[in-house]
Amino acid sequence: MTDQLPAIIVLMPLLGALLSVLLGMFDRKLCLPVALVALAITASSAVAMLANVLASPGQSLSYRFGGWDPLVGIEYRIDALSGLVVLAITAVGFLNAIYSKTRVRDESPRREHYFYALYLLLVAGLCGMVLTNDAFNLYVLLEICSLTSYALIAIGNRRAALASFNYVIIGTIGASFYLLGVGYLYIKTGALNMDGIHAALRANDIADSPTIKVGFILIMLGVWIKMALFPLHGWLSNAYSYAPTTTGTLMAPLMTKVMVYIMIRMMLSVFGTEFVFHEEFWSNGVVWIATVAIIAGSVLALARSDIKKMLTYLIVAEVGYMVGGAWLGNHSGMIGASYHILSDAAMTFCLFLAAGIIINRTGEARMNAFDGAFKKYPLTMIGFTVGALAMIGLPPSCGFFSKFYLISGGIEAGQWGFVVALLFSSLVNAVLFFRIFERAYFPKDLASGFEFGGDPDAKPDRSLDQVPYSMLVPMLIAAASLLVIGLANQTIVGWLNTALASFSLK
Amino acid sequence: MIWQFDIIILLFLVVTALISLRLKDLLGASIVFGIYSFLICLLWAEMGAVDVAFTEAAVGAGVSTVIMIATVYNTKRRSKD
Amino acid sequence: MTTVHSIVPLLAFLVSLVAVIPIVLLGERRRNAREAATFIAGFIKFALVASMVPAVLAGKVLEFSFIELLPGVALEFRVDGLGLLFALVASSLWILTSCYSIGYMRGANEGNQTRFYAFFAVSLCATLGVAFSGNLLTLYLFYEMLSLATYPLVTHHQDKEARSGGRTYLSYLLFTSIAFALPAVIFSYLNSGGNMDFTSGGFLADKVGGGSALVLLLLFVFGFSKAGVMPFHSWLPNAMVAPTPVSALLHAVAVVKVGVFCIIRAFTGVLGTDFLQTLDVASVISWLAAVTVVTSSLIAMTQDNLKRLLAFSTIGQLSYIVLGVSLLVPHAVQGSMLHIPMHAFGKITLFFCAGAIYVASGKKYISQLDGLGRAMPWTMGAFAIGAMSVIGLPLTGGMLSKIYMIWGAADAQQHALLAVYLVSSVLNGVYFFPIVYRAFFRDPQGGEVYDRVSEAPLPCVLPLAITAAGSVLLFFFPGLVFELTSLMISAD
Amino acid sequence: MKLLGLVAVIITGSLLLYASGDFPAWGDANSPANSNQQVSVRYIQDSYAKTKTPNEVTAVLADYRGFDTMFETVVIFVAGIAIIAILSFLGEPNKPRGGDIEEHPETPDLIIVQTCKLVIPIIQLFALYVVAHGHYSPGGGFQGGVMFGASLILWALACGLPAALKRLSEPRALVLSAIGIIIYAGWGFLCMLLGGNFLEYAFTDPLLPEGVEKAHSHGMLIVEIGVAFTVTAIMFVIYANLSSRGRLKGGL
Amino acid sequence: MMLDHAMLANLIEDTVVPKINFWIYIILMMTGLYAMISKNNLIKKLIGMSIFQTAIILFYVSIGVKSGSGIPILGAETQREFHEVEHHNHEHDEHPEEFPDVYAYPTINPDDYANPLPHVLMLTAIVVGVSTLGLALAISQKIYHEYGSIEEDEILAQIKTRSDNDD
Repeated sequence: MTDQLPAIIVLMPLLGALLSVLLGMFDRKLCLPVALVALAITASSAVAMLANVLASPGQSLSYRFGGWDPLVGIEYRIDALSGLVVLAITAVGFLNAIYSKTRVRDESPRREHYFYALYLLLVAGLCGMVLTNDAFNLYVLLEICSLTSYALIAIGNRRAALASFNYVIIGTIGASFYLLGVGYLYIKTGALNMDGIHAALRANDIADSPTIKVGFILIMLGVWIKMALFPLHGWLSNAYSYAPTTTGTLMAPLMTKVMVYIMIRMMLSVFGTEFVFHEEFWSNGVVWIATVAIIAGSVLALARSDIKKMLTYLIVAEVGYMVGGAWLGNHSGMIGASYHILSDAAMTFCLFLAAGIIINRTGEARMNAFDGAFKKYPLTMIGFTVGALAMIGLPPSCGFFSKFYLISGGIEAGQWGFVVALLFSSLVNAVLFFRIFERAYFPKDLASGFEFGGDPDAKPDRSLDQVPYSMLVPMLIAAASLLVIGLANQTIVGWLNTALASFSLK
Repeated sequence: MIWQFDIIILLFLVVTALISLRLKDLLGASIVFGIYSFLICLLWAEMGAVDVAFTEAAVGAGVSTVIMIATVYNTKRRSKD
Repeated sequence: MTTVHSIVPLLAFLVSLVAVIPIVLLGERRRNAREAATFIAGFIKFALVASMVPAVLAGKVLEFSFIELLPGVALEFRVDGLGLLFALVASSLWILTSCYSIGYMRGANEGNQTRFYAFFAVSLCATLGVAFSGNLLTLYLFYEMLSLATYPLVTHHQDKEARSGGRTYLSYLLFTSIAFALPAVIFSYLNSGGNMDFTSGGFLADKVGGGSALVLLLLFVFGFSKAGVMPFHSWLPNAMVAPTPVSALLHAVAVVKVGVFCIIRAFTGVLGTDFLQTLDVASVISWLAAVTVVTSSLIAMTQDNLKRLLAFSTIGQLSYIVLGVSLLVPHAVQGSMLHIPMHAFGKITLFFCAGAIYVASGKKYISQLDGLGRAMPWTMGAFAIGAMSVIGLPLTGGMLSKIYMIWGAADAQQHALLAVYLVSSVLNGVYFFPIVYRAFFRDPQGGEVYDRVSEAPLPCVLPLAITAAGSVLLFFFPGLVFELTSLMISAD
Repeated sequence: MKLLGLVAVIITGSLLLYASGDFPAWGDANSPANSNQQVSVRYIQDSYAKTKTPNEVTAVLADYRGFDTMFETVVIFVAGIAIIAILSFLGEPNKPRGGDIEEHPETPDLIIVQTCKLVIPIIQLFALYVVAHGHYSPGGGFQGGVMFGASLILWALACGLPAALKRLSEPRALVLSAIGIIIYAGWGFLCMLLGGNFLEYAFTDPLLPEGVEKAHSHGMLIVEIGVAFTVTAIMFVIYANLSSRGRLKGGL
Repeated sequence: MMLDHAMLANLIEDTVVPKINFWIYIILMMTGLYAMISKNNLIKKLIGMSIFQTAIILFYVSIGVKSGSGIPILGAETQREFHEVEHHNHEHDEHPEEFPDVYAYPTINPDDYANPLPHVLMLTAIVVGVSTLGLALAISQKIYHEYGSIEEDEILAQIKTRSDNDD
C-alpha cells in the first residue's frame, strides 16, 4: 500500500472535509477530531512517503492516476524537495488545527464544520500542487486553494470581506495568467505533463519562439501575483491580517512558500535552466526586483505599528529572498531558496502563532500588546523570541543557514545588491524585533520587568492557565523545529542536492 | 467550423461584452451578460466543442446569470459606472 | 603539535550554562544558595580550564567537535595557547567578580538580581565558547551569543537611560556583526574551499589576493566591533550605564577582550601573519588602531565621570592590542596576546575601585574624589596599582606586554607607531595620575570630612585587592602567560 | 486606478499580440497541439478501443483525466460550502435560518405554477438522460447536474424559495453533494483496494465481468452520476443562499 | 460581381480567419482585465472577471479546432466497424480453427475529429469560473451588508472615516 501514499496524502484531507461537513450537521464538536485524525494520517503518510523517496533509486517516485501513461493521464512526481515541502505543509496543517481549537469556536461560531472542511481542502490543494507533475492539474488544485482561502478569509471580521474580495480579483488574474501560460505551452508543444512539455521544448527546439517566451512570462506573472512579489503584493497584507486568526496562521506560512516552490518547479523541470537563465539581462532583472522587494518589505514592515501587518510585510521581504535566490541561477542560490522555503515556513508559522496568542490574550493588535509580555506569558514570549531571532538570522537557527546559502549564492553570482539587501533586511528585522523585546522584557515599570523565579513579593506566574495548551504547545513545537531544521541543515541540504542535481545548475 | 459564422459571432461577442460593461443598470448588465454567454455557447458549438457548448449554455447562460441577478436584487441595481 | 580529542573543553563551556538552572530555580527567595551556586560553578569552571594547562603546555591541542553545521565546518572546540590563556583569565576573574557583585548588588540593593546572575553565567559561557572555538563559524556563533546574553545586563536598570544605552549597545554590536562580520565569514568560507579551522598559518593563506585580504581585514576589524576600534567604539561608553560588576567583567574583560581575541584570530588563524607580511596591507589596520589609541586617550583626559574615563581608556588599550597584532612581527603579536591578561587585571581593578567608591561614598565624578584616599586607603591603593599597570609602569604586568609591543614596533621598523605607543602611555599617565593625586594628597573640598565614609563592604574590597595583587604578581611571575603565548608564536 | 488598469492592459495586450503572430493558423490540423502523436491523436485513436466510449470528451474527462474532474467537482463543493459559510447568519448570528413560509405573503401566480409543474418534470427527465447518455452524445454529469439544479431553481423562482427548500432542504442538499463526491472518490478507492492505482477502472472488472474496456465505461458512468449529484445540490444551494442573503427566506 | 465576392471571401479566409480568434480573445481578455482593475462597482468587476475567463476559454477552444473536422464523438459507422472486429476476434478466441486470423482495430484518422483535450480542460475551467463567480457574489453581498454599498470608493471612504485600520 505504500506506493499509494501520494494519492492518500491528497485524498485523506478530502475525505476528512466531507466527513466534517456531514458530521458537523449533527454535532459540531466532532469536526475538530475528524480534522485532526485526517491531518495526522496525512502527516504520517507524508513522513513515510519522504522515507520512500529517499530510499528509492534516484530519489524520485512517480504515481499515475488511473494507471495511464503520464502523457495522457495525470502523474504525480515526488522528489526530495517536494517530499519535504509536503511534509512541512502537513505538519503545519496538523499543528495549526490543534491551535485552532478555541479560536475557531470563538471567531466563527456555528460554522466550525464549514471552516474545517475548507481548511482541510486547502491543505489537500496545497499538497496536490506540490506533488502534481501535470501543468493543468496544478491549475485545478491552485483554484481549490484559492477558493478555500477566499472563503476562509471572508469568514473573518467586517474588514475581511473587502480584503477577500480584492484577493478574489487579484487571485483570479493570477490564476488565469497561469492558465493562459499553460495554454501557450500547449499550443506549441501539445503536452500538459511537465516532463512532456520539457521534452517537447527540447525536441522541437522551439525554446526561443515568442509563444514560449510569452508563456513563460505569463506563468511567472501568475505565480508572482499569487506569491505577492513586491510590486504585486498589495492584496497580501490586508488579506492575512484581517483573516480569522487560524486562517492567517495557516496561510501565511504556506501559500507564498508553495507558490515559490511552484515557481522553482516551473523554472527547473518545465522550462529548464538553459532556457530560464540564458538571457543574463532578464534573470539579473528579476534578482533586482527581488532585491527591491526585500528592501521595500522590510521598510514597510518597519513602518507598521500593527503586529500582524508588520509580520505580513516581513513575508513580502522573505518572498524576495526566495525569488532572488532562485533566480541567481547558481546551485547554492537554488539550495538557499529551497531550504528557505522550509525554514521560512517554520519561522512565519512560529511568529504568527505566538503573535496570535499575545493578540488574543491582550485583545490589543498593536505593539503595546507586548508591554511586559514576558512576565505574563513567559513561554509564549520565549517561542516568539526564538522565531524572531531566526528571522533576524542568528545561528544556529534555520534562518541563519538559509541566509548563509543565499548570501554565498549572491556572492558567487556577483549580485552584490542582493547580498546587501539580505544583510539590510536582517538588520531591519533586528531593529523591529528588539523594539518588541524591549517592551516585552524591559518595560518602563520595573515591577513587570522580567525576572526569573520572581522576587518574593511578586505574584506567582499564572501564564500557563492563561494560555490554553492547545495554543501553547503547537507554538513551542514550531519554535523547537526552528532549531532542529537549523542544526539538521546538513542532512536536508544533502537531500536537496540530490533533488537539484539533475538540473544543470552552475 | 464555418468561418463566416465564426466572425459574425465574434464581433457580436465584443459588442455585448462592451455593452454589459457600459450599462449603468446592473440588472440590464447581467442580462446582456447572459446574452454574451449564449453567444459564446453558439461559438463553441460552431467550433465543434459540443460538450463545452452544452456546459456553457447550462452554466454560463443559465446559472451564472441567475445568481448574478439574484445578487443585484439583494444589493443595488444602479451602478455609478 | 599533536591534536587530542577531549571532552573537557565542552564541559568547561557547559558548566556555567548548567549553572543557570539552579540560579533560576533558587531565585531571589534563597539568594544565598543562588550565589553559592554561582561560586561553585565558577570554581568548577576554573578547575576544568586549569586542568587543560599541562596538556597544552606539552604542546598538545585539545579538540572536541560535534554537529556539522556546513559542509566541512562543524561546531568545534579547539584549545590552543591563546584560547586557554583567555579562558583562564575570564574564568578566574568570573569568580572574583561574582564575589564583588554580591557585595555591590546587595550594597546598592539592585532589583532583578536573579536575572543578573543568570545572564552573567550565560555570558561567561559564551566567552569560553569564543575562547575555545576551533573555526570561524563557531567563533561567530558564540560572538553573537555573547552580544545577546549581555544585552539584559546592560539594560539591567530598565530606566530610560539604561534602555537607550542598551539600544546603542545592541544596535552597534548586531549591526557591525551582521553587516561586516557575517559577509567576511561567508567570503572566507567560499574562498577557503569548505574548511574554516584556524590553522597556525591561517586557512586563507595564499588563497586570496591582496585587495580582498585588505577588505577581509577591514570587515573583521569593524565587524568584531566589541574591540571598539573607532569609529565603532561609542557603544562602550554608553554601555557604562550597566551595574559596575557588569562593566567590570564584561566591558573590561569578557566582551571587549572577545572583540580583540576575534581580531587576533582573524590575523593569526584566518589569514596568517606570514601571509599578511607578504601582502603588506595590514599597515592600514595599524594606522586605524593608532588613531584610535591617541584619540581615545585625548577624549579620556576630558572626562570627569570616572566610569566613562575608564571606558575610553579601555578603548585605547584595546587598540594597543589591535595595533600590536597588526604589526605582524612575533614580538608585537606576543605582546598583544600578553596584553589581554595584563590589561584585564589592571582594568578590572580600576572598575572594581570605581564601583567600591560609588557603593561606599556614592561618588561618580573625579572632581569629588579629593582626599578620599585617606577614607578608603585599600581601594585607592589598588586603584593606583591598577593605574600603574594600565599605564605600563614597572612592577606591574602592564609593563611587560607594553615593552613587547614596543619591541615589536621597533622590529617592524615602524617608528611612528612606536612613538604612538610612547605618547599614549604618557597620556595614560596624564589622565590617571591626577586621580591618585587628588585622592591622597588633596584635602576634601569644602572642608567635607569623611567620618561616615569608610571602606566598601568586604566582598567589594577583597576582589579588588586580589586583582591588584594579581597585576603585580603578573610582573614577577609571568612564566605561564609567556609560555602559553609563545606557543602561538612558535607555531607561527 | 483607471490609469493602472490602462497600463496593465496595454502591457499585457502588446505581449499577447506579439505572441499571437507566432501561433499556428486557426483550424490548422497539423498544429503541434492537434498533431501531437503522444497526446491528442492518441486520445482520438485509442479512446474507443480502450474505454468503449464514443464520446471522446467524456472518455478523457472521466477516465484519462478523471483525477482533474474529481477536483473539479470538489471545486463546486467548495464554492457551495464557502457561500454558506460566508452568508449564513449574516447580521443575525443567533436567529435560525430558513423555515417560516409566512415570509412569502403574495401567492405565486397560478399560470406560472401550472406551467412549471408541466415543464419541470420534463427538464428533470432530460437532465437524467443527459447524465446517463453522456457516453454517446454531448453531455454528462456536469451538464445533467446543472440542468437538474436549474429545474429546482426554476421551481424556487416560480413558487418562492421556501417551497423549493421543502423539496430539497439545505442540509439534505449538502448531504447529497457530499455523497456525490464520496461516490466519485469511493470508486477510485475501490480501484485501489482491488490492487490498482486511484481511479484505475480496469481493476473493477471482476465486479461486473464484461471485459476491461467495459469496466472503464462503467466506471465513467458511476463517477458521472457522482458528479451529477454534487452539481445538482450545490447549484441549488448557491442559488438559495445568494437569492436570500443566506437567510433562506423570501428569496426573489 | 460574384467573382468579387469570391475574391473578397478568399482574401478574408487567407488573412483574417487564421488569426481572428486569437485577436478577438485578446480584445475580450483585455476588456475584462481593464474592467477588473478599474471598474468601481463590485458587480461590474465580476462581470469583467467572467469575460476575462471566457476569453481564455475561447483561446483554448480555438486551439483544438481542425478545419473540416467533426465533433469529437465517434460516428455510428466507426463504432460498428469496431464491434465487428471485436466480435470476430472474440469468435477467433472461441474456436481459432474456423477464424484463423486476428483482425486489427480500424485506425481512426485524427483529422476527422476535433481535438478533445482542450474541450475537457475548458469544461473544468467553466466550472471553476462559475464557482469563483458565485463565491465572489456572496462576498459582495456580505460587503453590501457591512457597508451598505457596492461601490469601492464609497466603501473605502467609510473605512477611512471609521479609520479602523492602517494600510
